[in-house]
Formats: sequence, structure tokens, C-alpha cells
Amino acid sequence: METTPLIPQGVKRCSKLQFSLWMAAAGAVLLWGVYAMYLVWFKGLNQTNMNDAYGFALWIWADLAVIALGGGAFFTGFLTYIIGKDKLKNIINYAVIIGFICYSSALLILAIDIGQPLRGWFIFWHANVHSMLTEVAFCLSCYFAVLTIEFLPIIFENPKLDRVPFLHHLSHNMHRIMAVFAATGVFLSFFHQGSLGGVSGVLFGRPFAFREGINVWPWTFFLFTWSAAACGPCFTILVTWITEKLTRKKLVKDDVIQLLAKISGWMLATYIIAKIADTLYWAMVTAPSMGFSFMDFYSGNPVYGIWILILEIVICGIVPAVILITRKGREAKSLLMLGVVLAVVGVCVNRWVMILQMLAVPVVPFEEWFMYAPSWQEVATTILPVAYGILVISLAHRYLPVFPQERELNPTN
Amino acid sequence: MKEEHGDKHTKRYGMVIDLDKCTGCGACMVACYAENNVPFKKDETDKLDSLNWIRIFQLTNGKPYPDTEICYLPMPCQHCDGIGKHGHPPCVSVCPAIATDYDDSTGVVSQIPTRCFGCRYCMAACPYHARKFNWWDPVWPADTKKYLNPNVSTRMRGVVEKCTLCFHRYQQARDKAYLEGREEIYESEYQPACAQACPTNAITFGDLNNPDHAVFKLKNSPRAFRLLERLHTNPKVYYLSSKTWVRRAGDNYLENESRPKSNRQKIHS
Amino acid sequence: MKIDRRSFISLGVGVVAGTTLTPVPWKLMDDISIWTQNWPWTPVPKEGADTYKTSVCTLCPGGCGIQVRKIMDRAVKIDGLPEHPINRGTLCPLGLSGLQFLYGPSRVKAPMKRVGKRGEGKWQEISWDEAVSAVTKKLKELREKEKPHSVAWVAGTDKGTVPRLIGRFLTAYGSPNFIRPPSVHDAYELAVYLMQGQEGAVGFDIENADHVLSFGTGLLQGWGAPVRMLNIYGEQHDSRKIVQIETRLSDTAAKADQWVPINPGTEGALALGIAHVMIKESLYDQSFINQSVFGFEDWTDDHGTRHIGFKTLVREDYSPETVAEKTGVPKATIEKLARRFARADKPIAISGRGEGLLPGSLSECMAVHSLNALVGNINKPGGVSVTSEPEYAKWPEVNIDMTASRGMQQPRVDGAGGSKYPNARYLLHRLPEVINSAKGESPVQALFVSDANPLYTLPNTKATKAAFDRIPFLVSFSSFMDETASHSDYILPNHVFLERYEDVPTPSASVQPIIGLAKPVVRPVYNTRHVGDVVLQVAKSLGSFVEKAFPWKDYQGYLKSALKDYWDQLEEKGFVKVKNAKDFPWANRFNTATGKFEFYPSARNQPSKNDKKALPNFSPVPIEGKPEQYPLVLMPYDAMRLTSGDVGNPPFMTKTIDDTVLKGQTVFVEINPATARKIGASEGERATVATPRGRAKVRLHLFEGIAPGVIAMPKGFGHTAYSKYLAGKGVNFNDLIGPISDPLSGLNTAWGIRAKIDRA
Amino acid sequence: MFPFSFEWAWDIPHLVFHGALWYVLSIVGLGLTYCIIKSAVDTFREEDNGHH
Repeated sequence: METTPLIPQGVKRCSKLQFSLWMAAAGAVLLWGVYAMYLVWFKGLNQTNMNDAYGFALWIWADLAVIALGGGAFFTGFLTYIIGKDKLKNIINYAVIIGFICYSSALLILAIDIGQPLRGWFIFWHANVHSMLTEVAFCLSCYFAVLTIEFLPIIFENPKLDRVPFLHHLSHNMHRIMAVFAATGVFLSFFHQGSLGGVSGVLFGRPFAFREGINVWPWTFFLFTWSAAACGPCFTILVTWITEKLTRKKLVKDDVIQLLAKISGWMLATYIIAKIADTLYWAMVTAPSMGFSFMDFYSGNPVYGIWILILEIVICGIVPAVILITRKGREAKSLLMLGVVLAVVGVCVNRWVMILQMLAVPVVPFEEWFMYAPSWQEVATTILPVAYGILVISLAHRYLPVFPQERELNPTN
Repeated sequence: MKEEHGDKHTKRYGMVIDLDKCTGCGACMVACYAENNVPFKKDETDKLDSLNWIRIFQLTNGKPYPDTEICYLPMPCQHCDGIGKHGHPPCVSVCPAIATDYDDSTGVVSQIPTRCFGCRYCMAACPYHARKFNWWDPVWPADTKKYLNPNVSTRMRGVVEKCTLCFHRYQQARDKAYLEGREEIYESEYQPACAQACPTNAITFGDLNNPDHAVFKLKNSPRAFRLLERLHTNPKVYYLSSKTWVRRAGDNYLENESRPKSNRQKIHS
Repeated sequence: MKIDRRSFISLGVGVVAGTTLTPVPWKLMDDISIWTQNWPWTPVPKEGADTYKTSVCTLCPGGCGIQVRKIMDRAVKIDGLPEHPINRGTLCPLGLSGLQFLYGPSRVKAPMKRVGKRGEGKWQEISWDEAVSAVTKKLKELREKEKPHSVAWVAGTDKGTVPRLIGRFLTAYGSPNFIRPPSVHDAYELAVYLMQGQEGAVGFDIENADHVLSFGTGLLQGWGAPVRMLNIYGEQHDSRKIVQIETRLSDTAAKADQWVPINPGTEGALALGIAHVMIKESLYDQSFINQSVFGFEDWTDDHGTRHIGFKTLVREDYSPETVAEKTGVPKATIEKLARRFARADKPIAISGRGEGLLPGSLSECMAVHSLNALVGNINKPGGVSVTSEPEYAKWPEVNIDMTASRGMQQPRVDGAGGSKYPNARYLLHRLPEVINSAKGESPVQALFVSDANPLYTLPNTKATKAAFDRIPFLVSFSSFMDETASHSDYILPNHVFLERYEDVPTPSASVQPIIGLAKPVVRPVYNTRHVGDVVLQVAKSLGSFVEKAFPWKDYQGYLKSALKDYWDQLEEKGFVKVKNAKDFPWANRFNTATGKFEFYPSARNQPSKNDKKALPNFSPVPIEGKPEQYPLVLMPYDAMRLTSGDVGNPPFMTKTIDDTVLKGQTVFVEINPATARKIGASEGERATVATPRGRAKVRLHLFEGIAPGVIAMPKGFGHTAYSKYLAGKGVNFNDLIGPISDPLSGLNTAWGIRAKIDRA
Repeated sequence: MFPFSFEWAWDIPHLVFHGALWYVLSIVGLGLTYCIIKSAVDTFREEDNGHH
């Protein structure tokens, strides 16, 4: 019987040994994370440096950050299937895989983060529809299901699986109605990205985070969706670039990347304008009405100075936006990558301040700033998804036809 | 969803704590531990990892010796009515699993530890840090399990807990009144452990809506203020102090606001 | 069908997918969550019928009424007894923690015999018969050696039936060495004895006073009956003025209507300065002073010698200017204090530092009490009174044998009542020094300790331990593994107060005589025995005269007979208010030689040749240490959330302690920011405090309320025994200070010690 | 999540939230079911074709 190769035809992959070593390295990091996860699950959250002032900490930041970065999947899907930017089909697979990794990581971190993981399903069963977190949980899990659905056909395209007639047809049929799934995903993403913004924005007991808004949605609801749409694709570009560097070959054509970068740039530019407006209104109206002056939030503690706002808005907001919306910026590879990295850092900083700095600020006048540094268990479990992502990407890249342009760009004779 | 506060049947249980009387003796804290089965660990000096349903803060006026003044401020859960007194305290609407709720008939913000799955969103929402998390498995060494109060369930690791205004005492009082064919619960029948224990009677407890209860009058005292009124959390815990610096320490003010605009927000009086 | 890999995988996937369609995973999920709600290692309190039992708390001399809530046979909560006049339904944190003493981790669960080295912690459980016979054997042996007086007994109090039983036992046995730990009441009682000729407990009718001038007394920090004081403070807040004179902004100072900061150790001078102003401005009670006092004006004795009176003394030596310089209290403040005190209707002046475990200087106490005389507010409602002890049933006289008689004639081992300190009754703090300086064998051959923990509470812990190591036979009756118990040879654990009968005499510093009755609220949790019963059993096994002194079957029978008329009421209510024969039987009548209040005490056994020394005066207590070497002064402070006496802090109270007092296992020393700036120290910094007596690792807490140049440390930490919930936390202040005997009374007066801070 | 859980209320927030939720779940579920059935049908057809 003729054996079907596991590796897609017409592409070159590294040797088994090299691959194994690479996987072992990532696996070791993963195991470290798994050990920390085991400690947290069996000994409880006392393994962390969280406390009653830091109910949310590194993990929730990581959650918010990976979901924002995973936003590349929904927004690229939106552009590809709904707007009809066909060019992006050359990167959509990878965006979906990255999204899948980000969202599964987010769910895993949530499962570690909650004090009673075995009761975690209460969030669905006893759902409080007024809670932003409920909305997050539902949309997140639904969207994860959608991402899985989007990921499956790619898996089925593995030469070996493709030989199974049912899977072959399933892959084909799923591709055919992918727009329906993608549209659903966009709808879900809009809400959960927004709800994640709402998580801190609705907290009227937290003057640093509280924002006014429309109806039940604070401004952060829209800002989070917007920034995820802007910065998620940047993360896709960044990961693609890293993959290209590591595999030492070109995987996606420049025009595809540049189209995505251009759209991201404009999203980022508009986002940052909205963010500045929001910040100004908050600093001049919302916070003072609660008895806080703007600088109260950026002084009197060893970490959070005005620098972090400048970093978030100017260095990681305005600068990358300018780079990405200008043709010159996009076409110069190093500038493009700088812009992409800054955008990614920017959205992470934004999520950090909205969770960590929010909790650091003293609200009761006779309390002091609350400072926090994560325990190694928190760090390990936060790095765990990175190792996990590397493993999934490596496997996907090796065994699945992720990049439609790979063969064309890397002809094997 | 109760707006009518003249309505006799709508109770809003609350506290008035007279800071002029509080000497910081700690009886309220201990009474609370004993009544509510609050566990203890070897090291309780990290106050952010210490289960306290009521905690006494020491405030100082910051002036150098000998003009220094200090004031003790016991802080339980403030049982906020929330914006517009619609039963939406900062914590209740955020709980994804309805493990904490606002009881419309008493105004008590409840907490159901067996429902809570430990996401801690409510803790992030509460500006008072009144909510405490069970970071550890509770342990009762030697025979201390024997003193556990059967009216209050012990909490397991991984859930949030907080002051319930000794709601189990309310239930007992209500049952007793029912058996005796009464609709009203007497003021003295329902008192939380802290108010009962307080040796200086600094803590007065009762129905803020009931003109016959002591708290009704006290809350309108010119000495009265609440913590963080500007956030519109609308607490049902009032404080009394004759010292301006203490009243001012109850809220945040901008530099140009030389003195508190008003001690109480008179939206609903 | 051949199962190949592919169909195997398909089967697996199929099974998993199929199972999700069955109720199994969903049921499992539900079961698991129910399991998390009922984790077997998280206890579920058992339900049952609830009852309330009334009793009295004996954890401090406050004597509060309590009601204990029980579920079946478990005690689940202690609350204040609403009808009790002392605490009126409220309670302090210590009383509220009571059940942690009953069920807690530091209890001694059975009689024990030491098998390792002393203090090593190796014990062997023994039977009560073995325990009693071991004690009897030792006591017999000492009597045979004609050394009954080498037995000493340290008991927590000298009031009530248990100490009387112990005292009777020692008398019948032949030892004069019944000793109780010191307190400020020693100084009050001695001052009142000298100036008024009256013996008895001193009560302060603060309920009816309208102005309280406190010279550093921790009125709201555990002094007297703590809950009574807090009750009074809370109830009539507006009608009574409290003025607190104190170096540190204590909780009492913070709550007082006026805080008067003062240089440490100069309180006596301020009292006399106030007297000066009152006399100069004729603000004193003319009729009282004119008719009922002696030694106010200058006088001539029987030999024709001219003596100066109090008036002359204060006018000459204690002008506001002089006093202001000594005390640091401005002249204008002194004058205002005097005027306000004098013009009040019912003013009371109180001396003594903190919660009152330190007796303090007798002359300071007399100086402050002089103010009460100047306003004539003695033995009156709203004043300072000597209270009559409620009378118990008379007991048959003790007949003793020759051995006992010879033993009883020996001087007390602590020197109290001897030629040097004739007026003192007990001088426990001198015991270590006496034993350590004795040549040959220790003058104490057997030491019994009940309701006391001298190895923790006595100043200079090191010397105390050395002294105890020289005592060959050490028995503790402690219910808990405290410092003394863990260093003893035998532990004969007493019931805790919730398991035993015991009368509780008039609460400390209260005017109204009250007898309380502690009752067994629950059956003994462990194999413990009432100390009274053990005494009776030991007496029985000693036989002959000792046995005959005790015609009672057991302690309860003895108690019943002692309380005869009160018993029924006590059983029912838990306390009896005893009516004084007259409300204030001694008003304006004194038992001194002159029949008057004596500023110049004629009863003083060693009359001073110097009038100025005989009258209430300011003679500063020497403070140990050289200022050049130790630039700072270290003072202790008491707090309601920290017990510093014989009872170790329960876990609940330790839990309430602020993180600026204790962090981890390290205690904070309060230091003024200005002083800290001088040594470059910052908040929370680790440092070492060194005194002439010892060194300790601490952290620094910058506190504006402590005087510059002074540092303060809480009392009650530094336990080495009890459980992990207390042991090893902070520093025992007694490790850092030694005793200083008052030359007049012999009582310990060491209120502070010089110290320095070495930054880590 | 279901009308039979006791905290359920027939009010607007519940209807909006759960309406949207079940709508989304239906679309995804139906889409997936469609794909599976269609693929199964396709597979059988192909096999039939293959036999002939």
C-alpha cells in the first residue's frame, strides 16, 4: 500500500531531528508551565501573589492581551469573507490558527485563574446577564467554537487526513460556508472584545477605569473592540514575520502583508484619536467628578508615572499609526515591523493599565497605592501559552498547508 | 428596584458608626470572627490576605507631634445601594454567576459562597476592599472546630466572602416574629455581632427607613458622612465624626476643593 | 472485524462523542461541583438545639458577665450579658475570643511530667494520682527537712476563694510565701493606706465623675475593668471630660477630650504643678482641706519640731515655671489644667501607666492622689473610694503544727513586709534577684504557679529564667502551655474558666462591689482538674494538721459554703451586686493616726527626716542606661488587641493587629519621623533595638504621635510558648528591661529604659 | 442559561442576552450540522460512483 506523506507535498521542511529538538525545547517550557498549573489547581490560588487588592492580576492581563492579539482572526476574517478582500485569503489560515491559540490559551488561563475551576460552568448555568464577564464568557466560548470550526478544515487538509473521503468533503463543505461562520465570529468578537473593555469600564467604584458611555456600554467597550481590530492583525503580521525568519523562507507575499498593515494602520489611527478623546474627557470630567485629579493616577507610587500613558498613547499609538498609514512606512520592512511591534506592545500596555493600574490606584483616601509582582507560578502559567502556541504553530506549519503562497514563493525543483 | 423609602415594608438595614466613640479596641472584629466562622492562620499580618469582614483602619491627621490626631474607622461591607439606590451596588451587577445579590426587602448585599466560583470580579469592583478571597483552605486547629456556628456555613478555598450584616440573625428574628404572629421585627431583635459586642456602643444598627430606629435620626446628624460618596456607591454604612479632617478623609477631593461640599448627598431625603 | 489503527481511533472518537450525548458527563460535572461545595476537609458545623448559659469571664480582672451560646454540648459563641452592670451586654476582644482558650491549640490536655531537660518540651502524660502524689512527696520531704518556708506559690490574684484556699494551704503547711503578680493597684492601695489609713481595693467612680485627669493611665486600653471603662466612655461621651497626660498619643490620648504631651517620667511633677496652681489660686475644696486633712499647712510635732506642709512644699518647689521646664508642658497649659480640674463638679485624678500591670512610683501615685484630696473628692460618689470587700462566710480557724508555725515565722522570700519594704505585701519582681543572689541552694525549693506566667510577665526574662532554673521543683497549674508551664517539672492543668466554678470578686477599680460566679458552661474538654480540688487532694495526702485545715470534700463544696447566702442568686444570675453597709461609709472619715487625710503620712514605717521626702513629691524614677550610649528612651505601650498579662493573646486577637504593629513575625517600634530622619531610617525598615538589658530585631514604624527621642513598643509579643499562632511573634518587652524597685515601697517602677537603634 | 434555572426572569435583559446567544448557537450548530450531513452524503455518493 502506498503511504501518504504527513507533510504536504511540494514544500520543504526541516529534518525530523531538528524538529524534535525544537519541539522538546518548547515542550520543556510547556512542562514548567504545566507544573505551575498543577500547583495552582491542587494547592489553590495562594500560589500566586494576588491578594484582596489584586483580585485580577497577571493572568487577567494575559487574558485580555491574548484576546486582543487574537483579534487578528476575527478582523482578518471580517475583511476576507465579509468585505471581500480576497488577497487576505493568503494569510487568513494563519490568522485563524493564531486566533485559535490565543483563545484556547485565554480559556486555559481563565480555568487556572478562577478559585473554583470545577464550578466554572456556573458562569453559564447561573448566568447573570448584567455582568460583562458573563458576556465575555459566552462570546469567548462561542467564538472559540467558531475558531475551532474555522481551524478544522485546515487540519483536514493534511495529506493523510485528506485521504479520508468524509474529512475531505467536510473540509470542502466547511470552506464553502465559511463566510457564515466568519460573520458569526465577527458578531461574537465584537461583543466579547467590547465586553472585556466593559469589564473595567463599568466599575463605577474605580475612578481610574470607569467611563461613561452609551446605554449599558461604557466607552471602553468600543475602544477595546476597536483596538483589538487594529492591533490583532499587527500581531498576525508579527507572528508571520517571526515564522518566516525562523523557517528562513518567505511565506506570504508583501502586498498581502501591506494591505493588512494599511488597514490596521487606519484602524489604529482612528482608534488612537478616539482613545485620546476618551482620555481627555475622563481626565477633565469623569475623574474630577469623583474627586480625582488626572495626576493623582500617575504619581505617588514607584511604578505608574505619566510615562505609561505616553508609552501607550504616543509611542505605541500615534507612532505606529503614522508608520502604518504611510506608504513609505509600510514599504520599509524594518519600519513596518517597528510599527507592528509598537502596536502590539501598545495594546498590551492598554490592557495592563486597565487591569493592573486600575487596581493599584488607591480609592479609599486613607489607603496607599497597591503594588504587585507576580509569583513564579503566575509567570510560568502565563508563559505556558507561549510554549503551547509555538508547539501548535510548529505542528501546523509542518503538517498543514497553512500558507497558500508558500509553494509559489519557495519553488522546490 | 425600590425608590419609595417612606414605605414601611421596605427595609434598608444599615449602620451608623460613631467614630468619636470608637476606640479601636477590636471587639467588633473578634465578635465577627466568632459569629461568622472566620478562620485564622499563623500569619495574619498581610491584611490583603486576611479574612476580615470588618476591619479597623487607623487614620491620622498627618500633623507632627504634638498636634497629631488619630481616629479609628471600622470598615465592614458598606452594603451599597448603588447608583440611584436601584439595588445596583458596584459588586452585584458584575458577578457573572449571581453569587452575590441585593436583597430588595432588606437592602442587604448577600454572598453565596457555594455559588461563587472565585472569579474575583466583585473584588475588583469594590472600592472599599470589603470583599475577601479565601486564598487558603480554612483550618481550625485542635478542637476549635467545636465552636463553629451552625447558622453560618464555613467557606471553602477559592471563593469570595464578606460581611452579610449577620443576615442569619435577621432570618432567626424574622422566623421568631412570624411564630409570634408579628410582621415587624423589633430593633433589638436583629443586631449584627459587631454592633452587639461594641463596648462603646459606637455601632448603631437598624432600619434606615424606620423613623423609630436609632439609625434613622443618627444618619441625619450634621456629623454624618459616608465613605466615597462621590462615587455614588450609596453605602448604608454611615459614619459620625465631629472632626472635619476625619469627615474629609471619607472622600477624595481635588486640591482646589477646600472643604467637603456637603457631608451627605441629600438626593433622597 | 480486524481492528486496525484507523478504526480504533474512529471508535475512540465515536465513544467520546457518543458519551457527550448521554447524561453521564453532565451528571459528573454536577457531582463534582457539589463535591467542591462540600469538601470533606472544610468542616460543616453540626446543627442542634441552642441554649444560653450565663457565667463570668475570668480572663482579666474585669469580671464581665457573659452568656455562652451552646449548640448541644458545644460552646459556639460568647456574648456579653446584657444585665451585667460592668459590661452591659458588650464585651472586649479577649472575652469574645474565650472559646479559643477552651478549644484552642495551646491547651495542656492532661497532667504531665517533664522527661527531657527543662524547657525542652518532652513530656510524659501521667495520671492525676501520680501527679498529686509527686507533689505530696516533694512537700513532705521539705517539711521533713524543716523547710516548709522554702515553698512559694505564685497565684494570679489574692482575691476570691481560690487564693484564699491556697493561702490557707500554705499557712497550714508552713510557708508565708503566697505571692501574686504586681499591678498598679499595689500602688493605689499603698497610697490610700498611707494617706487615708484605709485598707482595701481602690475604686474610681468614673460613672459619676465629670472630669477625669489621667496621668498616663490606659483608661481605654485595658485599665481596671476594660469593658466598664469603654462602656462609660461610649455612653456619656459629652458630659464627661477626659484629659490624658501622656508622652505618646495612645488610644486613650487619642480619644480624650484633651491630650497633654509630657516628657516621659515627669507625671508626678505635673501633678504637683497643678496642685501649686490650685493652692495659689485658692481653687481647692476649702472645707475639706480645713477640716479633714493633716499635713497641708505647716505644723509642729510633739517634740516641737517644725514641719513644712504640702502647701509650702508645692509653693516652693513646684511653680508652673519649674514644672513646665521639667515636664515640657507649657505654663499656661498647667494653669488651665488646674483650673478646669478644680472647677469641675466631680473631678478624679488617676495615676498609673497603661493598663496597669506596672505598680509604678509610690510618690507619683501619692502626688496624683493629693489632687483628689485638694478637690475633696474622696470616698464620695463620683470620687475615689476605698471599697469594702464583700463578706464571705467565716471559716474555721487553722490549727497548725510546730513545723508550720516555725515556717510561718520566717521572713517572706520576696522581702515584702520585711524591714526594707515594710508596707509592701507582695514583691514578685524581686524573686529572681533574691534567688540568683542566694549563696548555696535556692531559698525557694518548690514553686507552684497558678493563673500566672512569671517567666513571661516579669521584667528581665533572662534573670527570671536563671532563677527558675535554680528552683529544684517547679509545678504549673496552667491550662495552657505557657512559658512557665513549658519550663516546669510538672503541669497539673486547671480547667479553663468555662469548665469550672470560681467566684470572681469585685471588678478591678470599680466602686460597686460585685461578686460574679464563673460556672462550668461545658464539661471539661480534656483531662484537667480544678486547682482548688488539687489543693484539697494534696492537703489530704499530706495528712495531719494540713488535712484537718480543710473540712471540705471538694472545691465546689468549699465554694458553696463560702458563698452561702449568695449561692442561689449566683447560680441563677451569675452575679450579685453587694450592697455596701452604707453607700460611702468612710466619707471624710479616715483611719489614720490623726483621723484625717494625711498629706504627711504618719503611718509610714520609716519616717523620713526630710519633710520634702515625706510629703508627696516628685523624685524621678532612675532610668537604666547612659544617655551617651543609649540616646533614646524606650517605653512599652498597651493595646486592647494585645494581652500582655499571664494569658497569651488568642489567635483571633492576634489577627486583629495592624500591619504597622506586627508584620510577619517582626514587631514594629514606633519612632517619631523627626527622630527617624536623624538616623536616616524610613518606614518599615528593619533595625535592632538595644537596651542595657538586651537586643531585639524589630521594624520601625514612623509615627507622629510618639515624642521625638522616645520610641515605643507594644507589650504582649515575644512569647516563646503557646502555639504557633503566638509563639515567635515580635519581642517580649520584658527581655529589654529590668526591674527598678521603688525605694519607698519596693514595688517595681521601671516604666522605660534607655535604648538605641542600630539600622540593619 | 435555561428558563428552568431559578434565577431566570422573563425580562428584557434576559431575552436580549439569551436571544442573541441562542441565535448564534443555532447558526453555528445548523451550519455545522449542514456540513456534516452534506459531507456524509457526498462521501456515500462518491463511494457509489466509485463502485460503478
